Amino acid sequence: MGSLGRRLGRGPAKYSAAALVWRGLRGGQWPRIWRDAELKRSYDAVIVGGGVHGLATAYYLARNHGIKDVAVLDKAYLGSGASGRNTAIVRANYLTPEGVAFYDRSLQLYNTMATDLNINVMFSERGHLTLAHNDSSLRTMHWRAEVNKLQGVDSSVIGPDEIKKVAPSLDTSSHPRYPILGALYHPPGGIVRHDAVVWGYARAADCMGVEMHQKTEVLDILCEGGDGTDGKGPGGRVVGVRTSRGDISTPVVVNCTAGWASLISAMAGVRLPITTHPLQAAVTEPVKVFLPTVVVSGSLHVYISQTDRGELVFGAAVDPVATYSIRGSLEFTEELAGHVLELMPGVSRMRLLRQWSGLCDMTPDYSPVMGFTGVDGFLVDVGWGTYGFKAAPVSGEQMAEAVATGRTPELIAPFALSRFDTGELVGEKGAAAVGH
Amino acid sequence: MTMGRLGNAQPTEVIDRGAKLSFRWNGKRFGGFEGDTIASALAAAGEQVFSRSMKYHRPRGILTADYWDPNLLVQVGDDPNVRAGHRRLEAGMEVSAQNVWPSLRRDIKAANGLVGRFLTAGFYYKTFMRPARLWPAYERVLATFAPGGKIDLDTPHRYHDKRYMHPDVVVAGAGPAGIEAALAASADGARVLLVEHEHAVGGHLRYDSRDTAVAALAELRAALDASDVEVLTDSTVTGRYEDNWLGIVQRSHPVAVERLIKARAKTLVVAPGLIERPYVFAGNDRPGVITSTAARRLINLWGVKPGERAVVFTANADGDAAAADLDRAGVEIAAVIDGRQGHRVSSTQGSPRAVEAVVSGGNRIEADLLVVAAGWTAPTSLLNMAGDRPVYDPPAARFFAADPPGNVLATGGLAGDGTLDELRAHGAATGRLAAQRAAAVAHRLQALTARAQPVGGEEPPWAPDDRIPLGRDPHPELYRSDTHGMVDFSEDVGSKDLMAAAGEGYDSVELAKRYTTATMGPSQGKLETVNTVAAIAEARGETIAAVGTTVWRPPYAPLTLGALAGRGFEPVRVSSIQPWHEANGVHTILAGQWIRPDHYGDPAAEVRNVRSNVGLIDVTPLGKLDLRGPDVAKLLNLLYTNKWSKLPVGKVRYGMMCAEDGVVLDDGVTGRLGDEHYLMTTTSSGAGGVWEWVENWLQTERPDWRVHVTPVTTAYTSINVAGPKARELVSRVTDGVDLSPEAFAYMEVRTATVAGVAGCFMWRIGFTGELSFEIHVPAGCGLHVWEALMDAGDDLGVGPFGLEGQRIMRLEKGHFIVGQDTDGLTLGPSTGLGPLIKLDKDDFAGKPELAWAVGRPLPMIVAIQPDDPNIVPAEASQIVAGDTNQILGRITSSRMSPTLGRSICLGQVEPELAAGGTKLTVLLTTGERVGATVMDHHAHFDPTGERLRG
Amino acid sequence: MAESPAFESPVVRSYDTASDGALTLADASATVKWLVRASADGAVAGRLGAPFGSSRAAAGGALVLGSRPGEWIVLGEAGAVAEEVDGIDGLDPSDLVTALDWTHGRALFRVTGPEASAMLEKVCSLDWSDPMTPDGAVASASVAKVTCDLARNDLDGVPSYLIFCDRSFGQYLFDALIDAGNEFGLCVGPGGL
Amino acid sequence: MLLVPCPYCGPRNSVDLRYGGESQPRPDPATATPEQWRGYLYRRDNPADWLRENWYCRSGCRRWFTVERNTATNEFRHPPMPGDKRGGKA
Repeated sequence: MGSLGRRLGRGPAKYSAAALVWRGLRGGQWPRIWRDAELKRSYDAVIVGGGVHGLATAYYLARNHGIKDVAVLDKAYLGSGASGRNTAIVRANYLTPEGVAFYDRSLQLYNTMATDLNINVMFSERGHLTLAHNDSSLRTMHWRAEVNKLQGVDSSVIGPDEIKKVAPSLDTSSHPRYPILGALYHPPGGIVRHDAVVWGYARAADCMGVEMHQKTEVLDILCEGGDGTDGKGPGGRVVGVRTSRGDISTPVVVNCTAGWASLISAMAGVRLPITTHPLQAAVTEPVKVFLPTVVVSGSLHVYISQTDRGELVFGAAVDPVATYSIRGSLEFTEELAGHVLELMPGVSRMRLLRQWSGLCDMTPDYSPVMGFTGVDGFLVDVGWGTYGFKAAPVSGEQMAEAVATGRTPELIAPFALSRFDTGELVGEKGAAAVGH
Repeated sequence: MTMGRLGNAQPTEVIDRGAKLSFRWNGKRFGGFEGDTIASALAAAGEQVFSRSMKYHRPRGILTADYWDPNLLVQVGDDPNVRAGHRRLEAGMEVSAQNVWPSLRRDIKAANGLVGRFLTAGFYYKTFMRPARLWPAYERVLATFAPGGKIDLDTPHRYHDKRYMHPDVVVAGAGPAGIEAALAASADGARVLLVEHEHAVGGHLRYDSRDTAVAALAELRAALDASDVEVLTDSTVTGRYEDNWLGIVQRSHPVAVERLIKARAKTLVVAPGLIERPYVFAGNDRPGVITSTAARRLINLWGVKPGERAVVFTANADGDAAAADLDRAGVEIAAVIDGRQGHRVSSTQGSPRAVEAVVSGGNRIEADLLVVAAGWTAPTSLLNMAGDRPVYDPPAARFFAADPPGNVLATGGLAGDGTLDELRAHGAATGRLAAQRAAAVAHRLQALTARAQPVGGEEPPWAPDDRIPLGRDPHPELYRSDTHGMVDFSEDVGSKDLMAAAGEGYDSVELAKRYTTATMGPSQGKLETVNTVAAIAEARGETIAAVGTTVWRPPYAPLTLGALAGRGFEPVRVSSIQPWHEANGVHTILAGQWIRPDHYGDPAAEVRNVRSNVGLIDVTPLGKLDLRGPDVAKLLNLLYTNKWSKLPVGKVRYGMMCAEDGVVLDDGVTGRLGDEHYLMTTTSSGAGGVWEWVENWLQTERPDWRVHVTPVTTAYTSINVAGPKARELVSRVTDGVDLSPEAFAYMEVRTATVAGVAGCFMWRIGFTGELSFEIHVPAGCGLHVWEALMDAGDDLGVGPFGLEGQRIMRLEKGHFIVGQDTDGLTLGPSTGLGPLIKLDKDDFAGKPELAWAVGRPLPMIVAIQPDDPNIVPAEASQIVAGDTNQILGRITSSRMSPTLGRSICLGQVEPELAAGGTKLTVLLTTGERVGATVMDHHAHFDPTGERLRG
Repeated sequence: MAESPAFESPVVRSYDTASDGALTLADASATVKWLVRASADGAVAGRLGAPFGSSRAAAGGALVLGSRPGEWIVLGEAGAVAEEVDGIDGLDPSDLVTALDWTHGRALFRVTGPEASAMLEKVCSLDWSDPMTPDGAVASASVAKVTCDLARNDLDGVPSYLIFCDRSFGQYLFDALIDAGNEFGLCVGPGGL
Repeated sequence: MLLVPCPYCGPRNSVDLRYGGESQPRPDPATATPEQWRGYLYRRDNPADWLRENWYCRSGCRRWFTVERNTATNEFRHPPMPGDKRGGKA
């Protein structure tokens, strides 16, 4: 953790059980997780979007490349978007080799995150089950398992008896409509406390000099030399950002705004292969812990995990209608409950406590759009659909490298925006109908 | 505190002292009355501790004595987290305390209280990082702190039900204002649904023993009974969604356990009243500290004496009323501390059986009950569910809703304060306004709806809001006393935690909420939101208004997954022949919504019978579109990659469809039945999608083309008769058609009478590679024809075969299946059907992509045979480069061929491996690598197709 | 048309058909049904006389439903239906007209009784009130998750509804309707319109 | 549940329809460059504002139609239902 440790020093500012006790006795106040800095007029790089992706990018820019004159701008508060609204599932059992390699790296970074960032992100490596209810989805599970194995990812197809062992609450009996024929079992998968990841990156980046500016909305991206109006568009270059708190000059802008990606990119004259759809989630009242693993059903469009607090957390597929409204719907909870009870009839008396939704930036091939855009200095880390949280660490690491070196790192080369001009799409489409 | 049942019946009590009920609490027998809640019965029996708090396991007693009471969550049988303050007592109930270990009285985890100062909110973020390997162990310990009840995994999904409603006006909350609103709207001719969360209408009048209140309630009840208003009690409007789509859960349905009502309200009146807010001070969560509402409910509804000697801290008229009720109930009033005079309660001390109130100035007052009336929370949830935030009004010391849309109206406590008469008048005015606006919506809906009665006259104007607004009584801003206390009772979050979090930088209400989990518990902020905001405001040195509050999210009250799921409709489709299949030992398989025959015991035998004799398969799910009109040929040219202009009447042709991105979409054969009449078949799974796809082209891109498309998939029962003896069999039951190969050749179609059924289409095609007749029979006669064929073919050895047999035979023939051998990126040319892609047609779906693809090296679908004929590589086995992990393709289909006695496959491989004779390495799922060879043709069997032409 | 000797309904289970009339469900799948397609404002539309959303009881006894813009369902006795559809495709050479026998393609159920709309409210999201769905109204909607054509066709002032679905869903939908009607004392009546 | 103004049936619940996405012209396949064609296939404006989009009345009249909807508020332009959405105006 290098520079982070030095910044934090040995003292009580550093999180540890000892510091906890020390403060408990002394009753002292913990230092602020990040400073409130004045917005400067110029930065080496500006990152738009204070979610996990933007904060991770800032953190790795400072840590791996020594680029610390960086501002992260968010129109609301840090983690107010999808970062704090997702269901915090992490896994690497994707379908394509490029996808597996990428998400596997992310999983590695999650594994060491608590010590790297000196905050407990509560990574619970509890295993991840993707159920198959018909032979075609079972075939896809086998496909994923085989590709995963070749990439050294622990992933295999198991039958109903083993499933019953892993998750006794599942109804593996012969089922009229959605029989559980088998499942893709991925032991390294699990859940993470999403807010802690946001705060951890922000705190660590802050320690290295990065500035976080909340309630600072980007109104325009200032460009020169492009084909479009005001020098925007291909062939142009970024010179600054207009914000609700004044103009900033910068040669580099990274768009990490997920659901709002199209709007920010349009400010630079870049049209994206993205539509914005809400993804809804819900949580029940707590009951004593009974579900030890993450359960997903692609055919039923539902995924389920139980937090250490005892709540069941549910997610589903994105809403079919493109919208920026995150109001949420009753039909979502109806479908969800019906599908959950198909899998676990025993929970019919559990009560739904709260529902919410976040915005997803969906791409045609269920894969992100990362890297350079044809507008010099304008980079995107978008198209994260329903799988952005699990990719945050590796995305930050790779985007930071792209910014620092000006070259596209190999790991994200398959996700270049240009693939939508050449037609060489990524093949996750098959497996990712439900993308958690 | 010592509680007990009052000897004399209260004028407003809801219990039937004549009807005793017996139940069990933590295993011990208790008694109560009909009309009691679980909590009131236990309180009457002298119970004081009902639960232990989440984190510190502090003893908790009654706080609000209603649905929202965070201390009254209990387990009832297999039902966890039951609101004992709300749930009616039933005879024989098995009730037990939750979150206690080992028992309610002696809870070992209460020791956490001693180390409480180390377990500050969010402490777990700051520790357990090292050594990382120990975290899973820590996690298991943390998980044991999960609050709430237990799930019995054998709980059945009992009968739940749903219905839709389209009322004019829905009124949420049947207090005096809500009832008046419902009555007024109904009087104006609106269809009104009045929804009350509690077990009876009346709101706060129910537990007001004063004569005026009793009389008013009686009057309102009588008026309701005489009206057309539909009243639902013990029911809750759980959410307001787009366009006034309401979720209403009815817990009082006679038949269903719960019924979820989905109502499209033309207008919604929101009148839930106010929720009394706890006051924050040291020991404010001690049993014996209750809200003034709780005191009045206990006394007036259930005749429960809440204590012997009370201190009343009051800052409003309801607190004063509570003091009067206590006095009337014979509770000694040790002191009345008037918050309006600036007096405060600062802490309590003593055992659960005795709270000793310390008031500002340090005086101690002995008592066993502390009744607190410190102000109100306005549950503006239904008003603000579109995401807008309530606005704080300092003089009134509570939040009010931001301006809601015009078809949502607030009345009662949410709208302001006033005398009972003023509240009733405002309710009535609101009801009238709601009815007028509903009439405008109804008029518009009726005018726009095709099937509706023609609506006469002008649309009524959008009625202006001319209600006389309610006033706002001044109320002291009482949130925290001069000590720290509990803010969120269900999450064990105190004011100290919140202020510390704010100091650490979690200083917006959202961040503080996420960090401390305040307001995240079962009461979802109903009691604690405002105190949470106040604590943050205090820490920031800002006003409550500046800090603002969070967005209310649905549901308003938690509802069971059972209620949300309802009965769960899962449509399934069957063919007319299903009864025969079931009578003949079928093993079915679900294909989409279809229940289909997979096999009848021995698929390999079925294959051998088809290859040597004749078999029947029910292929009814095959998609069928009836196409008519002069421009059908144009349409086919547009949809398929190949050419259709010259297809003669009586001929059928195979075609492949690609999407606009060139990816294979569907395939099938289409036959020309007449000059301007075609029948298109699609894959079973593609039937619905292709139909929409065709309609899309015709309606949006080619509206000038004259074509009618009619789906006739299940108008016909489709039977494929396959095998060397197929002609013999079919000839025995068919009239009017010469079946000889000369007269009726491969890839031709005829109309015939089969087994006496006229109007059957007969195609000479087949997926199996055998001589085949595919007969499409009017569905009402499908079973008849199937049985006739079975009877007629007895001596020919006819037998049924299922999907599995067909899959084997199509694989022997090397026919690919869209979606199995192709995937979401498979371009047309990859199928090996490049010759069917006619780029010289001026336009067809996906043409540009296909034109660009033709030049490009693409993965190819090829037939593959493992070198060891006994090894059947599982489908999805990867094709790799020698001993490396480089992926060069995969097996998409594989079977043991009964006909060839060896394993056969289809697969997708990289272009350089597609040539016949290429040696491949297949990685089996076992990890073993085996050799395989690419074949010259897709067909493993009868590549020249003599058998099917025969 | 169903000229074949043996028309089998998709509803193959047998039910006790004793009915007290309060709420009756009848299987009318054998009823002759034709589908007619033509321009919504041409001569054919004029002759059929039931614009989208409405229906017409023909003198000959057939029922003509304006099931979609430019689409009609004609049902009833074979002869009565023939009266309406015979020669209809020759009526206007300038108009593309499709008339096909749909008897075998669609299951048809009739639910009758004072509580019929209350029962439908449990399985279909349409507004069944008189102003929105008067006698004669025709619409299409999802019923218990199956897309159906629906028509209100009261019998002597008693609310009655016709429900058409794809034949293959027939047995499923029939059972779903029985389930929905149970609380109203639904009985299965004798088959036919 | 969103009410979608089907021009033929009248207002319908959104689940009765299939969402067809942004309405955009199909380039002439004879002349379209790869960039133009793939722009049509993949790229979208995706505004947080008024959007011309297609719907298919799947459970109803089975007609495709184009309407304008504000993707920030889900308000339909023609015809609006009185009262709902922001401001409470008809």
